[in-house]
Amino acid sequence: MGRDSNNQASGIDAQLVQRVRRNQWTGAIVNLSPSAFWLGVFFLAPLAVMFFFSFGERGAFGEVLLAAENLGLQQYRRFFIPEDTSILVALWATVAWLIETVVPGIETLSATQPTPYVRLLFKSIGYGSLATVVSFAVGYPMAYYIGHIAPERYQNLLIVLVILPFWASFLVRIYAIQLLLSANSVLMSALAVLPFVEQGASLMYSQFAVLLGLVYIWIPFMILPVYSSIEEIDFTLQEAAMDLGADRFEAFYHVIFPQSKPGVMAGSVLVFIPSAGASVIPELLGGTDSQMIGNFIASQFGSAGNWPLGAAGAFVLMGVMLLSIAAYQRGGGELG
Amino acid sequence: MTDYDVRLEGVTKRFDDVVAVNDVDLRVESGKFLTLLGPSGCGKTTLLRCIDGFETPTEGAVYIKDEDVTNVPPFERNTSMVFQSYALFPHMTVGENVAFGLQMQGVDGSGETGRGGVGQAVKRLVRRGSNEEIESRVEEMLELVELPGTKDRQISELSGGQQQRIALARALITEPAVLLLDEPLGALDLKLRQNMQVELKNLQEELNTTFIYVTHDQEEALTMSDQIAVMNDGHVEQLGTATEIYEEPATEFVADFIGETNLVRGDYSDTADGAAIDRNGRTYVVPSNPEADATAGFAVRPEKIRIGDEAAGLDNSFRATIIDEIYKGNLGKFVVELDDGGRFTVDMQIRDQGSYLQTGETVQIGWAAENSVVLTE
Amino acid sequence: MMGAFRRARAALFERGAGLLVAQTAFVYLFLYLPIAVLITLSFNDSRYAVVWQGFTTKWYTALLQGETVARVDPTAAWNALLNSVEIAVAMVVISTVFGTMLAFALDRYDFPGKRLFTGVVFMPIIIPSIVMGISLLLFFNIAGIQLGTGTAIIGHVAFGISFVAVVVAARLQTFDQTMEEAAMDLGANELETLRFVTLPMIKPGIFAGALLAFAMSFDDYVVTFFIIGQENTLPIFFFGMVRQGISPGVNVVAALIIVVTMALVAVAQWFQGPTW
Amino acid sequence: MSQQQSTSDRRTFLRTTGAVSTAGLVGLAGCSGNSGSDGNSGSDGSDGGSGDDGGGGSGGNGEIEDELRVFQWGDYWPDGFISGFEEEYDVSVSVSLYSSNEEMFNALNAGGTGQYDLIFPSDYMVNVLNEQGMIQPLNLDALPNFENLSEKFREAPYDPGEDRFSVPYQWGTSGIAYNEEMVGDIEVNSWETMWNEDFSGQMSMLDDVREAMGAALKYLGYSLNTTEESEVEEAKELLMEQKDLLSTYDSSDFPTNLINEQLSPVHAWSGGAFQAYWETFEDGSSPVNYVIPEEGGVVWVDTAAITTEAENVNAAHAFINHFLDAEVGAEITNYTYYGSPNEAAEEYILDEILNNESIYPDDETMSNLEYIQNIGQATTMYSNAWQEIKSA
Repeated sequence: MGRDSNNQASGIDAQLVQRVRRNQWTGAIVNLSPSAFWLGVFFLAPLAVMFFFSFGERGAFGEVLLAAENLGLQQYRRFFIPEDTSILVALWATVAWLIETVVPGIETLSATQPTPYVRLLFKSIGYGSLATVVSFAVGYPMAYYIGHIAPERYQNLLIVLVILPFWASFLVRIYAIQLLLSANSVLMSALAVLPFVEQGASLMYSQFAVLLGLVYIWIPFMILPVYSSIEEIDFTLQEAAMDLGADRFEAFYHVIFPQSKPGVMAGSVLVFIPSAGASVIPELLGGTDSQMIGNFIASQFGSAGNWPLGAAGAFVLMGVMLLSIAAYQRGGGELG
Repeated sequence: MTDYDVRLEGVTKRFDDVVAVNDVDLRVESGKFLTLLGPSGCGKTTLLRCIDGFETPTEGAVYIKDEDVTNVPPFERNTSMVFQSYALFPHMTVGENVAFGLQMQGVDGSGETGRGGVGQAVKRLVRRGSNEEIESRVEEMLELVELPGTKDRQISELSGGQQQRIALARALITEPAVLLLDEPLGALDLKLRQNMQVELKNLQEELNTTFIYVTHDQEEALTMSDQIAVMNDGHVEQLGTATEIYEEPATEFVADFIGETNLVRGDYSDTADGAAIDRNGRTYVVPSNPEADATAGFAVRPEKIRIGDEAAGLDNSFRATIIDEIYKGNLGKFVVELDDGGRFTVDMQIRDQGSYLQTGETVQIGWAAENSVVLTE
Repeated sequence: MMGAFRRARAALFERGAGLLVAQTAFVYLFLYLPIAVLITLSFNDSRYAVVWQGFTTKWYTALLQGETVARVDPTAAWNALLNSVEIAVAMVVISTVFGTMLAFALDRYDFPGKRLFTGVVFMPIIIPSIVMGISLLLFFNIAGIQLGTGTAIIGHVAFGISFVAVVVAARLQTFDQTMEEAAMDLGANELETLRFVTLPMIKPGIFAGALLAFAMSFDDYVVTFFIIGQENTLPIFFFGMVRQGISPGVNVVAALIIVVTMALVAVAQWFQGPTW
Repeated sequence: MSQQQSTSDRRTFLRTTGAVSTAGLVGLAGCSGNSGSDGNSGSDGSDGGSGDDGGGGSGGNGEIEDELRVFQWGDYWPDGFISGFEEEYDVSVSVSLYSSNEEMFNALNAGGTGQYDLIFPSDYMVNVLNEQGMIQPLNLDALPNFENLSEKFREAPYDPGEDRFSVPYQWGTSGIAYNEEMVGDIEVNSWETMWNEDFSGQMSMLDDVREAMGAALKYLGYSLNTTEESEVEEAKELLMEQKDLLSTYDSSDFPTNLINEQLSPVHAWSGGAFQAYWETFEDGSSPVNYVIPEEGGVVWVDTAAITTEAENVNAAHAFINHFLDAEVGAEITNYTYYGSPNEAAEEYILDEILNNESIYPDDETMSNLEYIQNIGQATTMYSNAWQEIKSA
């Protein structure tokens, strides 16, 4: 090696200085530029194009009009504001509709209905939230069991079993759900034993099927982060809490659960975002009442052929996602 | 010209606004064991990294064997480091770890060394395994660190002390001009650490390689070093042998940091037969020090202070009251208070239980002037 | 009243372990029952119904001999599979290299706008696939690039880089950099350090990232659907089949896909330790 | 585009050389006048005369390419049909599927017509595609089997010009199909069935704007090509009302759902319904029935057309000519159970199909049926209404 290169020391000085400098800046640039290029050209630029399209107008046959006189906020207006009303009316209509939907017994607070797209948006948020809550309710106890109670040597196996379906094809698993929910299937025949289930009934093409599909596909994303945060908890804290007079529930609620919260938060975001933005699951499992915003966007670029409206819808959906991430980060969560 | 293996000239290292190393000049003679001693954050590790090449000094120059290596990257310097965490490669066996340095040097049987163009570089990159020369050198090194036959073991199978030895073997196999050790014994338990101190010193003498050793543990420093550089706040406070550092601390920091000491600050004045320091109306006789300024201080080690009858008649002799005592087995440690409130710590050898003193007793303490050191700053 | 409630609650939690076992078993059943039913029905001796009629391997035999079973053309499935593999392999190679470099850049360097850039890196993972697919479609359309497997690879790399980078960066965070210093100290230059020390040590992370990227590419339907033009991939082919309803041919293809992928992943996990 | 370019280049070449040789005989003055007027009409000529002009050769008579990219409806060919063509002509065929005309149209719009060579638009869509310049005129010289078509299909209202842009492939109707096992032997003669609450939760409508809206419009007694806003609005309200009764909107799954006794009655295309019929045919009868409601419904013709930017024009012509063959046409109809426009094929078509009034309806029923027509700007009205229905 160059350990005996002393004689040329001063000659290569400048070169070495350069090398040191390269280590600091050129290194960063060399490592960054391929990805920066790729993400810039094939991710950000397309988003920018789509953003531009969302200000355009649709021609009669689905062509996109992007001339200066066509540009405007009309698609967003169409998305949020029912025809012939103002922003305020639309806002009130939306709030009123939400209250009517959520609170039983209250009907017709507002004469105007929000646009179908707004209803679709909130329905998707509803699906996402419900899928998140169900995944949490079902996944948390399981993660707790695997992370804390299960014998240590089985932990890895158990967690691999949770992940394994995630690696297998998404569409195939949705198809498997179809097989299960169709009339006269194994499951439906078994359920037909129950008095209130009709022979030959089917759960396919329903909101229930969509929700089941969402939970089925995304529940590993709840279990994994919760598991890893529970696994790190020092459970002598539970004993300490009980020693100080807490019963098991209180010890769990005040000591253990708060410590697993980062996992719960991460899991919730990981389940909510893809669930609310789903398009394939409602398309394959849902019926007439289970369309989601994702289907709406897809159909605008398919059979409905209104690209600008679809682009606007996509950006509204992204806005919802960003809001949920912001809420997550405000709650102390970190990306990654 | 004396043979210096390492020479630092005005080395300064800044990280943004923080000055980690401040204008350090240091010369390490060939074959010596030098310790950089100081509290954590004093810049000793940064200085070590400047020598090894992981940091480039902001100002100043580093010479190894009289070659200016200030801007030479670490892999081209004739230095080797034993890391605090050992930094043994977990994906390699013990043998592969130890052989690594030789393989990087290109010892491949043909005796070829040095970087020879692209072809050689590529060869070096795809090179695998080892050969006879490397194998025998590895075995040799493993014997040197008293771990023969561990070549095929995994790093994770070794104990902390064994890992430490492997790290040493790995660093030494390339026969570096200077071996740098960054608190390598920190992770070991006390007994093992003491053994290793002795072994390290023996090894160093056997190999006659220059060692630069970083530690915050003064006992370690005193045990092993030919020379100690006491560092504080980025600069070297004092460079000297263990005795010099201990007996004649140059500064208040050194006196305070090395061992236990009694510090007294006062007004310095030269007298006919030496010098004196006045405090609270009491005069302490001290050796003369031309560098001392008007307000200086002196230090006296607890074991230099006599207690009881033998204290009478010494240059400094006072009555004091014992206000605290700690029994330490072979010696007793007493805190005494003079009537002006000044406190001293005194060590006393306990030869028989009868001579042990109790709190509250009034005793005579005293020490010879030459046993105290006048401190500059 | 409160006391009784508290006691009941405590009692419930005391017996918690048993309940948790039952609950966990239930979730595993939930995860695997559909797959088991699917595999079973692929041996069902009935042309249409989901009702079990008897055991047969005739669908497998027919498909493996290249016969079309209930509109499922095995040749088309095979071609779709080849396309999927081609896209996934190309995507994994590119995104593993670029993603690993990106992970290094994010881990080792500070540069202006790093936070913003990190956010951009996370976005392809986070935003809905449908948005990504459509925006790429519009982009290729406007740039006049002919859709095909090439555009599919480009689009897949755009999210593959992010998956690899995130996984590798996580690994790099736990990587002890003194290992690199030790190597350099022993005479390895930057390239040799990378080759002999850094890469071997973060290999599991890179492997995990590559595996994840492969799975994401191989399984992707939504993004690919929009940007592959008239070519087929296995998910697109399969989606077309599923759209035409339940049939023995689809059962067999589905069973084969799921068994083969799960087996491959299980083997990979076995060798590599759990990866996600 | 490049195809037409080279066609007209070639024609210019022929004319020029022709002009030069004439010049030698007749003289310079006549020549310059001739070539001048030819030059002006050259581009018109490529549109106007490709059918009988030998110059159109590059659009159909030339070498058959070794590749063909087809974009078609799902479940269109009998097993082995494609591979038979591939072997005979040594062409490798790749097939992509769509499930509605609009989906196909938008895919071409998005990715350019150069993605596919051969497409199968329905009647009204031929008109739309033609207006948008997305399909090219066919070279009838390359389609000798065109003669096999029955007289009434050789003239098409949706493809009126002198040039032919499309060749009819199959025709059929849409109506109501049901499985007796699910609903019993019911009397269906009106679209009212699809609004019958007794069948709530077990019905499906075609996921196709003009079909579904058409059914509602017919039920209301209007033309399914109406451009009256109020009538479209009424139809929309009717479909909104119906939505709660439906299980799903679906254009591709309904045969399987009929067979598997999942859904019934369903809004169906005749062919799919008859597939289900034959799949469940046992001991001389089948539980599946197909009815064209008395209010009338849609009659449609699916056609084959070649995209403007097609790369494999000759192979596409070969393919069209192939399915126009009498025996091949019969084979297809015997598989799909759709009516064949191919008169020559009728002797090979199974009698049970030819004699089935639901496949070949009698004249009275036929008079109630309507073609879906290109309604121009009013399309927006329909698609907005459909969007609202689907989103609600």
